[in-house]
Amino acid sequence: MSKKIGVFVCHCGTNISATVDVEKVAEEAKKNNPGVSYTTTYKYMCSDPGQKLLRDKIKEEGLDGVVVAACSPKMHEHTFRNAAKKAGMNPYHVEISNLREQCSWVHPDKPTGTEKSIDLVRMMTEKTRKDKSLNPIKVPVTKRALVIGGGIAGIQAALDIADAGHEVIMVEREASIGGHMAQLSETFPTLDCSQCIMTPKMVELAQNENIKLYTWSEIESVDGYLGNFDVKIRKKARSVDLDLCTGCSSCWQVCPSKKIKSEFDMKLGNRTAIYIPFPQAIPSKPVIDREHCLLFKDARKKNIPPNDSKVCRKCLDVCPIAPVKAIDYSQEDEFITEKIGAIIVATGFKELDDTSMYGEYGGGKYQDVITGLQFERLASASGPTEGEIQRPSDGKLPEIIVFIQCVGSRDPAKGCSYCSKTCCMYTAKHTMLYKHKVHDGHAYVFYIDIRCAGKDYEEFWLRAVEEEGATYLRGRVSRIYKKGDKLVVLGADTLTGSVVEIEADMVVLASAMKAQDDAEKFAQKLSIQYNKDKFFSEIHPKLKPVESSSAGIFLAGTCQGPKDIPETVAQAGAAASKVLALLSADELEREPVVAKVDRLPAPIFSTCIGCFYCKRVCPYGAIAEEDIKARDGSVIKTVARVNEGLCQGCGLCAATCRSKSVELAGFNDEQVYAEINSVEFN
Amino acid sequence: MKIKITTKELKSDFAKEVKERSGIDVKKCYQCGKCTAGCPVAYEMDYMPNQIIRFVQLGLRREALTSRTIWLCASCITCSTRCPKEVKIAELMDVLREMALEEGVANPMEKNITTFHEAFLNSVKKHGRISEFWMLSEYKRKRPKTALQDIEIGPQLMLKGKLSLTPHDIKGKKSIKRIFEKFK
Amino acid sequence: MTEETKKTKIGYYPGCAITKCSTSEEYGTSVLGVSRVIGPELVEIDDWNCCGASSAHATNHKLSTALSVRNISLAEKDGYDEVLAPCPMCSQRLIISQNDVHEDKKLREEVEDAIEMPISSNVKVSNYLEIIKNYSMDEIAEKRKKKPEGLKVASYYGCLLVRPPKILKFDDPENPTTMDEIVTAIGAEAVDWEFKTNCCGGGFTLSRPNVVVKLTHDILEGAADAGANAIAVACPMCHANLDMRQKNIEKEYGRRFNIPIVYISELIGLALGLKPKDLGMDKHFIDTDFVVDAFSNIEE
Amino acid sequence: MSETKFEPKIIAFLCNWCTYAGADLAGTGRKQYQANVRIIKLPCTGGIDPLFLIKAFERGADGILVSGCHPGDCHYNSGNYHARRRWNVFRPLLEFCGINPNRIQFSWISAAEGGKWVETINSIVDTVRALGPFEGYHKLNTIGPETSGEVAAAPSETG
Repeated sequence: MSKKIGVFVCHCGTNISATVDVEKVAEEAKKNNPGVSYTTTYKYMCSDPGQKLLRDKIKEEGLDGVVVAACSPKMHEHTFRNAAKKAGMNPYHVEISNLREQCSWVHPDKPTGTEKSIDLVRMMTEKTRKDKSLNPIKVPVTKRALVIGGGIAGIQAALDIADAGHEVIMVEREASIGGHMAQLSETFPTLDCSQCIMTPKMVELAQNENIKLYTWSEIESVDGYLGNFDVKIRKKARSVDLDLCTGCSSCWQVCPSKKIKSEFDMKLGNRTAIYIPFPQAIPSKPVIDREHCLLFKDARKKNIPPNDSKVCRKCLDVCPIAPVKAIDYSQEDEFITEKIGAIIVATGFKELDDTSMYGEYGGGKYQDVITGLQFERLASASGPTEGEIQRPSDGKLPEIIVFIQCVGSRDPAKGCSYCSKTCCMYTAKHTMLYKHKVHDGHAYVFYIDIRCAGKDYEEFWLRAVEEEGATYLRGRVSRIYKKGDKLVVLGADTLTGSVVEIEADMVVLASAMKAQDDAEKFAQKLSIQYNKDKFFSEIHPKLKPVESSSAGIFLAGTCQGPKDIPETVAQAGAAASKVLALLSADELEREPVVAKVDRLPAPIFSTCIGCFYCKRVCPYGAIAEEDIKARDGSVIKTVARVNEGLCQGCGLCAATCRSKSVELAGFNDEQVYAEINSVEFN
Repeated sequence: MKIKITTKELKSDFAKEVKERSGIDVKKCYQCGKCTAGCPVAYEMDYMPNQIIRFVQLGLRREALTSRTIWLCASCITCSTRCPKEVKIAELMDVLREMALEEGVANPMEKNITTFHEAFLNSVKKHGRISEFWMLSEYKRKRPKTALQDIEIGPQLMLKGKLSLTPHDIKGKKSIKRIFEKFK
Repeated sequence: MTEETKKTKIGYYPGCAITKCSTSEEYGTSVLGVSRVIGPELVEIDDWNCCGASSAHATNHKLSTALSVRNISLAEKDGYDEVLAPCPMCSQRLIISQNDVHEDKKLREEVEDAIEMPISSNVKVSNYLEIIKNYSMDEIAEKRKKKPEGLKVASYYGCLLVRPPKILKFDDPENPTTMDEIVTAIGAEAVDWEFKTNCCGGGFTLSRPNVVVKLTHDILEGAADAGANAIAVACPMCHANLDMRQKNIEKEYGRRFNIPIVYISELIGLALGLKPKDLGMDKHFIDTDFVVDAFSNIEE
Repeated sequence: MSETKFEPKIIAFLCNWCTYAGADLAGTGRKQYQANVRIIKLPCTGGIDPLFLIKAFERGADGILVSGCHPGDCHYNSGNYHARRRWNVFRPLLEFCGINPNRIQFSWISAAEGGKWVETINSIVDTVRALGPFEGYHKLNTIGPETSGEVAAAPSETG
C-alpha cells in the first residue's frame, strides 16, 4: 500500500517566500506524484496554528507521511515530529526539506531557488515514502553529574545540582578551585571585593556532602552517552596525600625555592616549589611543582627515582604528620573511572597574556606594559603589592597611566576578530581602582567603542569619566616605545582628528579573553563542537544556549564565549537546571536512529555472514557476536547483533557490511536511494 | 572648513570606484584611528588618514581628492602594516593621488610634491634612469621658491663627485618610451 | 658553504641612487667591494632602468608596475634566479610589482604588452641584508680581519625594508634583527633602540624638507639617547636624510649629534680590512673618521 | 534550457554534525553560492556506502561532494577517517572505470565554516561545469561500453 503523504510548505514570514515561489513548490509536489494527497502553504508552520494545521490535516486527510518544507531540520524537526505524534502518527514518518538555509537565504534568484526547492521537496517526499515507524529507545539514567572546571561557572553549577540532592563530581586541573574570579580585585559594577563573594562559595562547595572534588586532576576520556557516560579522570601526582595533609603550611614555609613566578599572581609575585596557589585555596593543601622542585630536578638529572634523591627533603622533614608523612615524592598519576549521567563543561578562558604578537606595543619586552589580569593582581589586597599600584620595573607609583582597550580583541589582523565583551567594563573599573589608590594620578583610556550594555553598566563607566576623572580618547594606539623611564604612547583621538602622544609611567592592555590553549583537543575528547576561535558551540545561539552538540553535555561560562560574572553565573544556573531535568527521570528516551542486523526466518536466520567487519569499525563497541543455536543447543551460525544502548547511530557498520545485513534506522539504503533517485537530472 | 554631507554624497559610487581600481575595500575600516595614531606625517596633514578613509566611505570625493593629506603621505606603510582590519591605507593614498591628478584637482598647496614627481618621472622617461642633476634643475626651475633651499648641499655633492652632469642613457630608451606612452 | 657561495651568481640591480657619480655611490661601491671578498658574485643586469620609485607609484600604479617589472624580466632573460637590489626603494617596488602582476591577471597582460617581454614570477628579489644573511655570515666570520673597538651601532632599517610585511616577508616589521646580527657578526656592539623602523620622510627631502628634518631628528635623538655612536643603514634615502641633513637638524633643534651614518656594507668592508677610501668612507657629509679609526685593531 | 548553458547537478553527501551545520551557517549568514547542489544528509560520512556514489552517477549526477568533519572533530570519533580510507580505495577504482576523479570531491567543513562551504560548492560546480555533462553512464546503458565517451576513455573528456 502506497503512503498518503502531505506536503506543508512554510513561508517563514517572508524568509522563504521572498525568494522561493512557495505556491509553485506546493503545486509541483503534487504533480505526477500520486502518493502526495495533500499540499498546502502556510505563513509560519512552526507557530501554534501552523502545528495545529499539521495535526488537523493528518487526521482529516488520513496522512501517514509528512514533509515539512521549511527551515533547517536542526531548528524544527523535533517540533514537527512532536506535532505529528500528537495527531497519532509515528513521528519518524515526518521529514524536513530545508528550503530556508539551503535555498531562499543563499539563492537570491527566485526561479532558481524555486526550482531547487521543488527538487528538495521531491527528495524528501520520496524518502518519506520509505520511512518506517520507529520507537524511541529507553535508557536508564545514572543520577550523577560531572562538572569540569572549578571557576565561578563550575562552582555555581555544582552547587545548584548538589543542593537539589544529586551527586556531583567536580574536576579542576589546578591545585585549587576558584578560577579567574579568585584573581580579581574588585568586580564591576558594584566594586565589591571578588574574594569576599567568591571564597564563601568555594568553602560551601568544599563542605557540600553531595560534591566530590578532584583538584589537580584532568579528564582523560569520556565514553558512553547521555545518561550513561563513563568518565576517566587522571589525578595528577600531587606528591601530597590529601587525606593526611592538614594544610599546616610548615612545608611551603621551609621550601628553599622561593623565586618561582606565581601563576596566580600573573607572574608579578613569587611562590615556592611546594605551594598552595593562594591563601584561600580550596583544598588548602599544597602541591609540589615537579618542574621547579630541587629534588625532582636532581632526580631527573641523575635519572633516578625521586625518592632516591637526597638534594633537598626539607618539606618532608618538616611535615608534622606521623607516623606516615603527608608528603610522598613517589606518588604517580592515578586513574579513576566514574559513571556519570550528565556533564557540564565550565573550563573557562585564558587571558591573552602572550603579547608577543603586538610588536608595536613592545611585544612583551616592556616590564611596565602589563595585562588586565596583572593589573587585577596589583590592585588586589591579597596581591604581590598588597593592593598598591606599583609599576613592576621599579615599584614606583605611576602618575600617568594609560589603558588600551581591544588588545587582542576586534583585531582580525592578529587573528582575533571578536569582541571580548568585558574589557570596556573592567577598564572603567581599573581607572576607578587606580584613582582610588593614586589620588592625584592621571588615567587615560584609548578606546574604539564603549560597549557597556548591562544593567547599571552605562552608569558605571560614566562614573569613571564624570566622577573619577578618567580621560577617554577615541582611537587605537599604534605604538608604545620607551624613552628614559617613561613609555611613550602614540595614539589618536578621532573625535578631534588628532594624534595623541602621552608619556606614561605604566600601560595596561585590556587583553582579550581567549579560549583555553587546549580547547580544541578537549572538545574532541568530548565530541563537542567549537567555533573558529575555539570557543565551544551551543546548538542554537538563541534557543539552546547551554546545550552542546552532544546530548547530555552542557556548557557554562566563558568556555562558550567571553562573558562577565553575572552572565556566567546565570548560564551556570541554566546549565544546572538542564542537568537537573535530565536527572529527574529514571529513564531517558533516545532517538531510535540506531543500526540493526537483519533477522530472517529459518533456515537463513540472518544474511549476516559473520565476518564482523562491523565490529572492527564500530567506535562504541556496540556490536556483539550472537550464536544462533539449534534446538539441541548446537551453534548453527554466529551473527552480529547491535546493542541499542551503546549504538550512537553513525552508520559505519552499515556502510562496511559486505552482505548488506546491517541497516541504520532512519537512513537505510532504501531511503538514501529514494533520495538519489528522486533528483531531477538534466 | 565645514563639510555638509547630503544624500548626494552618501549615494555616490566613490567607494565602489576606488574598490574597482585598487581592490581596496574601505567598508572594512571601522575607524579605530590606529593609522592616524602611527602616521609620522599626520601632524602636517589637513585631514587625518582615518578621515580620508571616512571621506571615501561616505562618498566625499572632493574632500578626499583635494586634500593635502594624500600628497603628504610618505608611503611608509606603517598604517597598512598595523591596521587591525588589514585595510591598505597607504595603497589607498596612491589611488587617490592618481585620481586627483587625472581629474586635475590635486591640491595646489602641495605643488612642490607633485612637481617633484613630475620632474623625477620626466628624467626616467628621457633617460631610462634618473639623472639627479637634471632632475633637480627641472624641479628648481619649476618651483623657483625652492631655488635657495639646500643651496649649500649641491656644491658639496659636486665636490664629493656625487652629482654628475652627464645623464646616463640606457640602451632600451625606446622600451621605456613605450611604457610611458601606454600608461600615460 | 664556501664552495657554494663562490658559485652563486646573483643578478645585480643597483638602481639609480647608488651607481657611480650618484648621491649614494658609496653604498654601491662598498656592496660590490664586499661581494668581491665574501661573495656572492654580483653581475649587473644588462640595461636595467629606474624602478620609478615613489614618484611612479604615488601617481601612476601601472607605470610604476611596468617600470619595475621590466627589470625582473630582464634578469629572467639573463638567467638569474635571484636579484639583489641594495636600495630598499628598488627592492620594495620590484617585489610589490611582481606581487601585483601575479595577483591581477589583467594587469599582467597589460604590463607584458607594454614591456614586450613575458613576466616570470620565479625570480627572487632580495635586499642587501637578506643576501648577507643567506650567503655570507660564515664568510664574514672566516675572513674578518679587524675588530672594531668602542663602536656602538644603532641599526636603522627604515620603512622600505620591512613594510608591507605580508608581501616583502622579511624580518619582523616592528623589531627587525637582521642588521643587528650582522653588526654583531663584525664585532661591533648592536644597540637596542626604539626607532629601527620609523620613517625618515623618504622622498620628501626636496619637496618637504621640514617633514624630513623633524622625522630624522627624532631618529637621531633616539639613537644618541640609546648610546649609539654610529648609525648603520641599508638605504640611500635614509642615509641622505640622516647624513646630509644632520647639520640642518642640529641647527634647527640646537642639539649636536655628529653621528656618522654608515652603510652596513661599509662596516662589513672595514671589518674585512678593505681600504676606507675604496668603500667611499670619504664621501659622507658627517665625518666617518671615528668609525674608520674604530677598526684599527688587527684581529689575530 | 540546458541547451543555452550547461548547469551541472551535484549531489552532496554530508554528515549531520559538521558540514550540514556548516551549510546551514552559510544560510544563516546569507552567503550566496551556486544552486547546483542537492544535499543528502547522513549522520556521518563514515556511513556513506560507495554504492551511493555510483548510484548518483548512474542516475545522471555530474559531480559528487562528500564532506564531513575535520580530522579529530568527528562526532563519532573516527567515522570521517573511515570515510577517507574508503575514498582512497574508491578513487583509483573510479579512474580505472574511466570516470574523471575530479567529478568527486572530498572535503572537511566544520559547523563553523559557512564560508568554506560556499567556496567548496562554487569550486566544485565550476570544476564540473568545465568538465561538461557526465554522460558516460547513460551511454553505457544505451549503447554499450565500446562507444561511451568518458567511461570508455577518460582522455576524450575534453572533447
